[in-house]
Amino acid sequence: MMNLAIEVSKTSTPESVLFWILGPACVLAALGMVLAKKAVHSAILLASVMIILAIFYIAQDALFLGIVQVVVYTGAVMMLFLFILMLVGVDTSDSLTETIPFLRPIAILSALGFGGLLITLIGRATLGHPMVGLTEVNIEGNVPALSQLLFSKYVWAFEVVSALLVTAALGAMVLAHNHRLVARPTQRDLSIARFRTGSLATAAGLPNPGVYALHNAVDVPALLPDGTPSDASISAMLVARGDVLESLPFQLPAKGGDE
Amino acid sequence: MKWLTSLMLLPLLGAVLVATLPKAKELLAKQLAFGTTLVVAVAGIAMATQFQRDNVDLQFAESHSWIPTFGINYAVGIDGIALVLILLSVLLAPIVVLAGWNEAVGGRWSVKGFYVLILILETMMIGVFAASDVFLFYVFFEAMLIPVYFLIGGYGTGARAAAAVKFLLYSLFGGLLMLASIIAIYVISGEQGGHTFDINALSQLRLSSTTENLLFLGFFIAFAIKAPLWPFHTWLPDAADSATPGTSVLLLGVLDKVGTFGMIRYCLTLFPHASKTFTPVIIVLAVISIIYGAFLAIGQKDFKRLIAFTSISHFGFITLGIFAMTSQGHSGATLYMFNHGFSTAALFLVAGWMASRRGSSKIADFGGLQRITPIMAWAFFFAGMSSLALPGLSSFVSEFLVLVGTYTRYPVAAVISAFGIVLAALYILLPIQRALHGPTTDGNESLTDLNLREKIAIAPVLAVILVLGFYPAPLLNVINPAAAHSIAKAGFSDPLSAIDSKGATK
Amino acid sequence: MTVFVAPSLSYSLLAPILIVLGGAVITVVFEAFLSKAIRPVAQLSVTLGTLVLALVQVWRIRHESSLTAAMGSVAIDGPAILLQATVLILAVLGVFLIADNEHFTVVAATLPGSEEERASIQSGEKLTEVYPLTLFAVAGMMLFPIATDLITLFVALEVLSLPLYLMAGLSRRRRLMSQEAALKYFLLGAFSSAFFLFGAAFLYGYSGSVSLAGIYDAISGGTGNNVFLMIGIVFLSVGLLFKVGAVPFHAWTPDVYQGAPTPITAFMAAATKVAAFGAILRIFYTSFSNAYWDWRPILTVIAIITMVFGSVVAISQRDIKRMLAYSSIAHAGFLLAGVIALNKAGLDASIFYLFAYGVATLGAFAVVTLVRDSAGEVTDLNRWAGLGKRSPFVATIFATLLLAFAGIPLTSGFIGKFSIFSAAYESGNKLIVVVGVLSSAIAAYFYVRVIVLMFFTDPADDGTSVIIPSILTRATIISTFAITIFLGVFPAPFLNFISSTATFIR
Amino acid sequence: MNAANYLYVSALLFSIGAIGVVVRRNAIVVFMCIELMLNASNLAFVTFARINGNLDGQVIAFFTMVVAACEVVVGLAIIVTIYRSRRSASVDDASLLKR
Amino acid sequence: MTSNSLVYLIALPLFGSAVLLLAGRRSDRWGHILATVLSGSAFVVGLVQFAQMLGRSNDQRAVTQKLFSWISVGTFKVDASLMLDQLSICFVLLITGVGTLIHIYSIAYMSHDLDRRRFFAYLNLFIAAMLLLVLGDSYLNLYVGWEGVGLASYLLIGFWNQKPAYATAAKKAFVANRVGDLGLSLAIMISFATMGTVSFAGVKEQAGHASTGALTAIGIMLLIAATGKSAQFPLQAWLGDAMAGPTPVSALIHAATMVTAGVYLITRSNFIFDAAPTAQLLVAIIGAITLLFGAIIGTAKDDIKKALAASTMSQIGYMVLGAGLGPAGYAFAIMHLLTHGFFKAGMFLGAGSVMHGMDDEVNMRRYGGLRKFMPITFATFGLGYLAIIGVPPFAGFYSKDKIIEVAFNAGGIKGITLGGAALLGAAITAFYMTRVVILTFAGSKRWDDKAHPHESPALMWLPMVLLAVGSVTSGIIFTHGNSLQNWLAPVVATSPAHEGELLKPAVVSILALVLVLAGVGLAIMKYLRKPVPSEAPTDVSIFTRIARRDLLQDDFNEAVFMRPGQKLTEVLVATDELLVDGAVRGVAHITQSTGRTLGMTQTGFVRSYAMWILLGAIGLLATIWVVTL
Repeated sequence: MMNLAIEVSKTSTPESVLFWILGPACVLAALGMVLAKKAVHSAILLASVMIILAIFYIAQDALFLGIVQVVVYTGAVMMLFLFILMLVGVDTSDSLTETIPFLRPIAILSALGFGGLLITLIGRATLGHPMVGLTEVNIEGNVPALSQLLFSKYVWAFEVVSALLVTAALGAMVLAHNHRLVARPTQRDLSIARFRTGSLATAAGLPNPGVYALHNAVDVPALLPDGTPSDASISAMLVARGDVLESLPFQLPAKGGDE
Repeated sequence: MKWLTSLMLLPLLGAVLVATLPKAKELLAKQLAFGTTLVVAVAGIAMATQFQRDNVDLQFAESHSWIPTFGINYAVGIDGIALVLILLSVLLAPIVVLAGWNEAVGGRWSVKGFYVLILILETMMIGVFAASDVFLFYVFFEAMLIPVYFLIGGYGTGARAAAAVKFLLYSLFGGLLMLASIIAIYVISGEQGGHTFDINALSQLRLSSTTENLLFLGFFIAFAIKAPLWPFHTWLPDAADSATPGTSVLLLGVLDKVGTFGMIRYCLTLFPHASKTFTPVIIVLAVISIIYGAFLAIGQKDFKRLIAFTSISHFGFITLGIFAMTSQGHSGATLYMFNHGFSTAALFLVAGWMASRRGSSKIADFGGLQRITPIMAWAFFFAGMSSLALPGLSSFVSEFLVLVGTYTRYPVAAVISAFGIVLAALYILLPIQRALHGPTTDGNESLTDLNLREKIAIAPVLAVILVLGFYPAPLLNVINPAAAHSIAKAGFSDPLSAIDSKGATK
Repeated sequence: MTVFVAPSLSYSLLAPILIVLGGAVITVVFEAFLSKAIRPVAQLSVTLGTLVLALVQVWRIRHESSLTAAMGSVAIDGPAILLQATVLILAVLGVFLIADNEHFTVVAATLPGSEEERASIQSGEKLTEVYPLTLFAVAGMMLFPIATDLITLFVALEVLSLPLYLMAGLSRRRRLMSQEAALKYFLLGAFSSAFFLFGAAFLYGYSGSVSLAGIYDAISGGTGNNVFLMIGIVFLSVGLLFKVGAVPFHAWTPDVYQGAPTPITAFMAAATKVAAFGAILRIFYTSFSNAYWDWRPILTVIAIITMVFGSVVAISQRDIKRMLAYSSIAHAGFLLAGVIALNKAGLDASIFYLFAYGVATLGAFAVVTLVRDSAGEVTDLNRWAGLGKRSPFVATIFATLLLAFAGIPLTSGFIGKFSIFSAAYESGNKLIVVVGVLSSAIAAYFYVRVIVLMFFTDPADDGTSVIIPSILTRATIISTFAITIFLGVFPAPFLNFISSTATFIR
Repeated sequence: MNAANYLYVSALLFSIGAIGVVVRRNAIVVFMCIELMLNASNLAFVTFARINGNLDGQVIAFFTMVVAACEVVVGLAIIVTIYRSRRSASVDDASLLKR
Repeated sequence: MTSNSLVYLIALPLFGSAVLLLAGRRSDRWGHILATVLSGSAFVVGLVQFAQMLGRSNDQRAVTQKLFSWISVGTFKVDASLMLDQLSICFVLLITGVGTLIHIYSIAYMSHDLDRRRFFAYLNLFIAAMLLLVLGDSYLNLYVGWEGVGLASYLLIGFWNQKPAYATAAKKAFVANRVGDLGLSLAIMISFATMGTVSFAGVKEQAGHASTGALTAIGIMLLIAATGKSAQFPLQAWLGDAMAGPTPVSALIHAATMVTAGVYLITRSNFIFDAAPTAQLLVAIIGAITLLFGAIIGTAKDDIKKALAASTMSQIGYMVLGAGLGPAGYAFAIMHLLTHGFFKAGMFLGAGSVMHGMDDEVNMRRYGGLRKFMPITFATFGLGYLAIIGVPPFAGFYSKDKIIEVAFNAGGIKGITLGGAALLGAAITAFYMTRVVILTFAGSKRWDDKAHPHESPALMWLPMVLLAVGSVTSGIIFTHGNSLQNWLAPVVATSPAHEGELLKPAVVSILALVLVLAGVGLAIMKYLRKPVPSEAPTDVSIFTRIARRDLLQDDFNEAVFMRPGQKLTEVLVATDELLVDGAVRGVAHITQSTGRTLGMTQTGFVRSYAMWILLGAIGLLATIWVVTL
């Protein structure tokens, strides 16, 4: 199957070494990205794939692209991904059970089929001409040559891309920007409200949860001076969730009660 | 004078006028609609007087470019066959309006809506018979489904929505098959010297036999559904059952004729060889229709469905006559179309009056009407006799011509079909016996006889049936040249009688 | 050192797009600086003004066709003019609908069902960002069908898609669904554009050029085998077929059509199809034409599957928007027949069809926006029962548009269907014609079903009503109706114009 | 070694990305998989540019990056919106629209 | 020869019918008079024609009148045209003559019926149609009259159709007739297809050139037509039920005229049958079967009208037998037809008179000894009785014995069988007719006291008397110098002499008389010497029971045609619903459920949508993979 039909001349040996080291790594990283349970891992692995690709670009006389790949893709885009991941929850991970019937077996078969078909097809391809290489066009350097193209032949597309950028900005604004119609209450407002409406006993704040030698957490009620646990010291949410621990095991034994 | 266009525009004009009336002026809408149809009828007769009966070319021809990109023209022109059918349409329309004076009242929509639809339908009925451009024909063929659809669904009774849908979809299905054929023939015409839809030009095309057969089927199935021929008939009883009597008259009396008319005008003219090839199959279907329709009619418990099935049987005769490819068969079939229009109109109108008085169209709900409502009973009896082709009434002439014409070429088919004569006696006499004879049954004692309006509506129908029974010449004279011409174009000639052919071989 | 030569862009030819982009930028600026009170009116007027101006410019350059502009990145030929004009007209009509802010959320960032959301709605403010987004999308749609290199194509694809992804999620009612629609549309859209890009890569690999002309040359004089070409065509097609909703790349269509705010659905359904099919036509007619032996069978199969699938699945839909979505899938199949035809007639027919279909679609969705209850639009078909009784005028228009979809004569849909199938037949692709007419028959069923619901079913007392449309919406509805009928009855001038104009330059 | 090997890598990455879209449920990961597919395309472009000896491939790859960046912005905005409404970034949870 | 007045024969009664029907109740008072006058005028026109005909030489006697071209398509040309020849004139006179008498009779008979006007309208309609039947110059014209009389018969049988049984009887008659009509229409088709013409003259001319096969086919079809109209085996079942109509109708239509149309048809078509021996033989066989069949049924009937109807069937059997014997028999068939017209019409009117006097009682077991109360009726009925059983010199003796004689002379087994059957029939006829007379007029009274038998008014007995005169004299007149035979000779070929006679005429006569006497004697033994129970005894032999059930003809029809027909109808209705329409609905249903199933792919999960796209791409890739292999 490796009998390549494309009549391209051999690349240099160093590149070959580079390829055979980074190529498999790249594929493995990509696989890892898909298989990683945690989204963050996927993001990291994707970033590494991108960096490897950047190296490949540079290796293939696309210096500018290699840099852009690192700066734009790995730098900006992946950071954006990570931001959002953090917003959504870094820990989020997929459950492993497949909910859609038959999807998994079909997907695996498809993966094999798709990749297999694609690779065997590429294997059959011929171009009718040898690899030309970029030495000639890059003679004045990759960046000038690219810029020549970018600002003459493809300048229209270049201009239109700006529309895309505006759209993206606008889109982010529309969807994410929440201009408040009702002013958010300030701390002052809240404080006044507390004093006006609540009891003065709690106006200054509720007691903190317990602090113990063996356990120091929000889920254990503090003890009142009389030794009873204070329910007010615990978030109502935790109570509702049933995550509250008993304070009792953490209490000191009662004085004089030991004999 | 542009007779045909004027004839088509008149009802359209009437429709516009009726549409502009205020909703409350129901009576005026009726009167206006009746007046319009009457004017159209008169105009139609006037046109018929100008018709040169021995001229086999399309007469009153007009042609205006419509969609030049596709070589489509607004082209109309009629031969004797089309003339007869246009006459049928324009004569039945005022009768339907008058007979169904109060039909529209219980409908979902306003009374004027009913008449607007009827008038639009009349325009399309004239157009579909007048068109000499295949595309124009198709446009009318399909577009006329819409007013009928709304007439059934909006003003009918019972399971009207379902019936309307069934009617529309069934017809559309056929129409789309025909569209495929039309497209093909259009493309082929382009390959053989320029896109055209002119019927005469298209009949000159050279088609391979496979192509011709397939294209023929596209047209034929559409027409067979429309006609309707067994086994494409099941929409008809439902539609007739649900539609108002007036709508049913137009549906069975005129619209379905488009199918059989199309067979003559399009199937035979455009695809003579394929017509020849498929004749045995079609003859078999026609014979099945005759017998099957008759048996089904015998088995019906409802007047409207019964009449619908009798029509299926009659359409079998018409198809048989067409594909017998003899001048008797053809003329008979065309005459049959006309006669069937009138006899079915009579049956349906009277059945409708009976049903509207009784509040039911079930045969079993009637009894002894002859004593209670003698005139209505007589009218029904007369119509029934016409339906069973009693000699002396118009249907006999056509039915016999069909049988004779068929016998000369397909004796077996003719013999089997002739049994339809016996079955016809059964399916007409059984309901007559049950509904008109016998003692007066409960619920029928207070039925009223036909009023003056109804008598005026039915009288001309019965008169036409009787007069044409004894003197069909006015129509036959017009039909004969056209029928002979269409057979000749299809490459057939009448078989010689056994003696003559013996003489010829000697 | 090569000297940089300043590119000449032929701005006048690009002016329509530039005008739209300029208008978009103005609206963005307005968005930032204008007070909320006058923003809606200002944005609307700028948007409409921009579109009209662009339309005028398109009209002005119509005689300068057969030119390229922007260094050969775009072609200004007949189809380009026609398609751009079509997009603009549809956009104007679409903006009329979008102007009804009732459909859009006020602040997209508020949580559905939250206090904030309610407050924002009560504030009476209006979301005006849709205008710039619409204009950007329009610019993309205008560019997509005229782009002649893969880069411009890809960029245009994204320019038209991104705003649509966003707008799909802006519904005021049923926001979860709307956001879901946006997500699905976006994910699948991005997925398919990856395919598009991958295909572009292989086409580039095959030909060494990203311009359509270069690919054409490579195909014509290729030396190697065509594996890369075929991979390229296949993957590029996935991306393109996704946009038009061809099976099996259709799955987004119903969900997005249903979830998106109805005016957006209307605009998207009508205009995207024009843009995407415009591009498909250009690519397949100019670039891949010599490789037709490779792609035609594939596209034929897809077209057939698409027609049948769309028609068959639409039957079981209970939601009007979903039903229209499946109907659009079926129509995509019909349009593919025009692509496969690969002849002048096919091109003309496709352009006509796109215009006719786009107009009718806009009108249909416009009517959908009118049917509401207290919670907003009512899209459950069962609740459309009796609409004809409540609002005969609107129901009649909707019925007419549905009949146009079904391809009933005297509507634009019929002319479109006829022309596209005849072109397909002319190219020798008979199978697709037969399947096409058969699936039309199936499709007729669900259109007719809606008509039955509206006209023949009694209204339930469930608060559904037809609101009185705003002037703009009314303008859309009436003009779409008028165009649909006009193109059905007098298509000749329009067809002439198309056929005299529409020729691709390569 | 052969320059075409890069194409195999590209094809593999593309396939992996495509499958990732299908099997992953987290919308962000799904989106990352799409990015992987775009990257794969870019690799193909760059490789083909080298094989064909012109820079058009690199230009389009460049455009891809720009476009992808815009797409990411829009896409993530949509995902965030969804997440805020539903407190979930799973694409499976967004399945109100069906049949 | 042409004549302009033939059309009046038809037009006069037709006009009467139209006036009476259209004028409705307005004509109640004078309608019956008008109808009678018009019928009488038609008789006068007939007489004038007859007189003119007598004045011309034998081969100039036929006259024609072309009215207009009726149907003309291609070579199928049929004129509405009338022809009066020696054969038709017999019928014209019979129809109009007897018809007028019956009109007169009916004025009184129907005087209490509210719808008398309608009855007369139908009678006039019948006269017109029957005249058209015999005057038409082509088979198709004949066909119009043929079905016209069927219609009139239907209307008259169902005159009192408020009684369901009567309505059923009317329908039954129409349907049975239609079966026969089917034969006639097929005959016309065949003759057009083989000879290119349907006029009598044309067919007669061409018959010589046509193949025997075609002619046999035509002949058989005509025979079927005749069996339907003339109540011959196997289409005889309707006649008994047709007695539901008012008695004058039975006399006119179901005894004297319409039912004999079959005989007319066969005689008229002599040129076909003469050239198609098989068909001719079949005619004779059918006639023989029917004459026995009717006679046997006649022995078992207690209903006076049904007994007479069975007798009619039997007598027409004789006529058909005669007509089936070819040239030798035609004239005698016609002769028997005419004499039978007199005596049977007379007897029917007599029966009507009896019913009139007995409150419409028809069961002879409830009569008895009526001769004292109705002397005129008894006398006329008695003369008719003597005529029918063939007592010389009454009419039946001449006509019937001739047929028996000719039958014997047909030669060989055929002759013996047919002749034997005819002879046997004569004996049975004597038996059952004697039975009728005895049960009705002789013996002791068996009616209850409510009935007050009385003689009928003059309007009723006058026609009976006139018919009785005919019964007595017509036989002598027709046979005197072979007058009828000679008269008809130009129309029907008559066989020259009795060659190869099997039995001498005298032998036949004596044999017949002996058998008749035996029959009479047996009847006297059985019904006069023993008391007749007023209820029909039930402990009778199986043969009697079968005879009472009309030899199971209805049971046969019911089992063979009606039940299977009904079953078939039911099956077809179900088929239409389930299979034909079911297929349509099935397609719709399958499409719908396919749509629903395919719609399931829309799971709502975006990943599955992506899967579709991916699978699509894979599909496309696989395609090119295969293509580029």
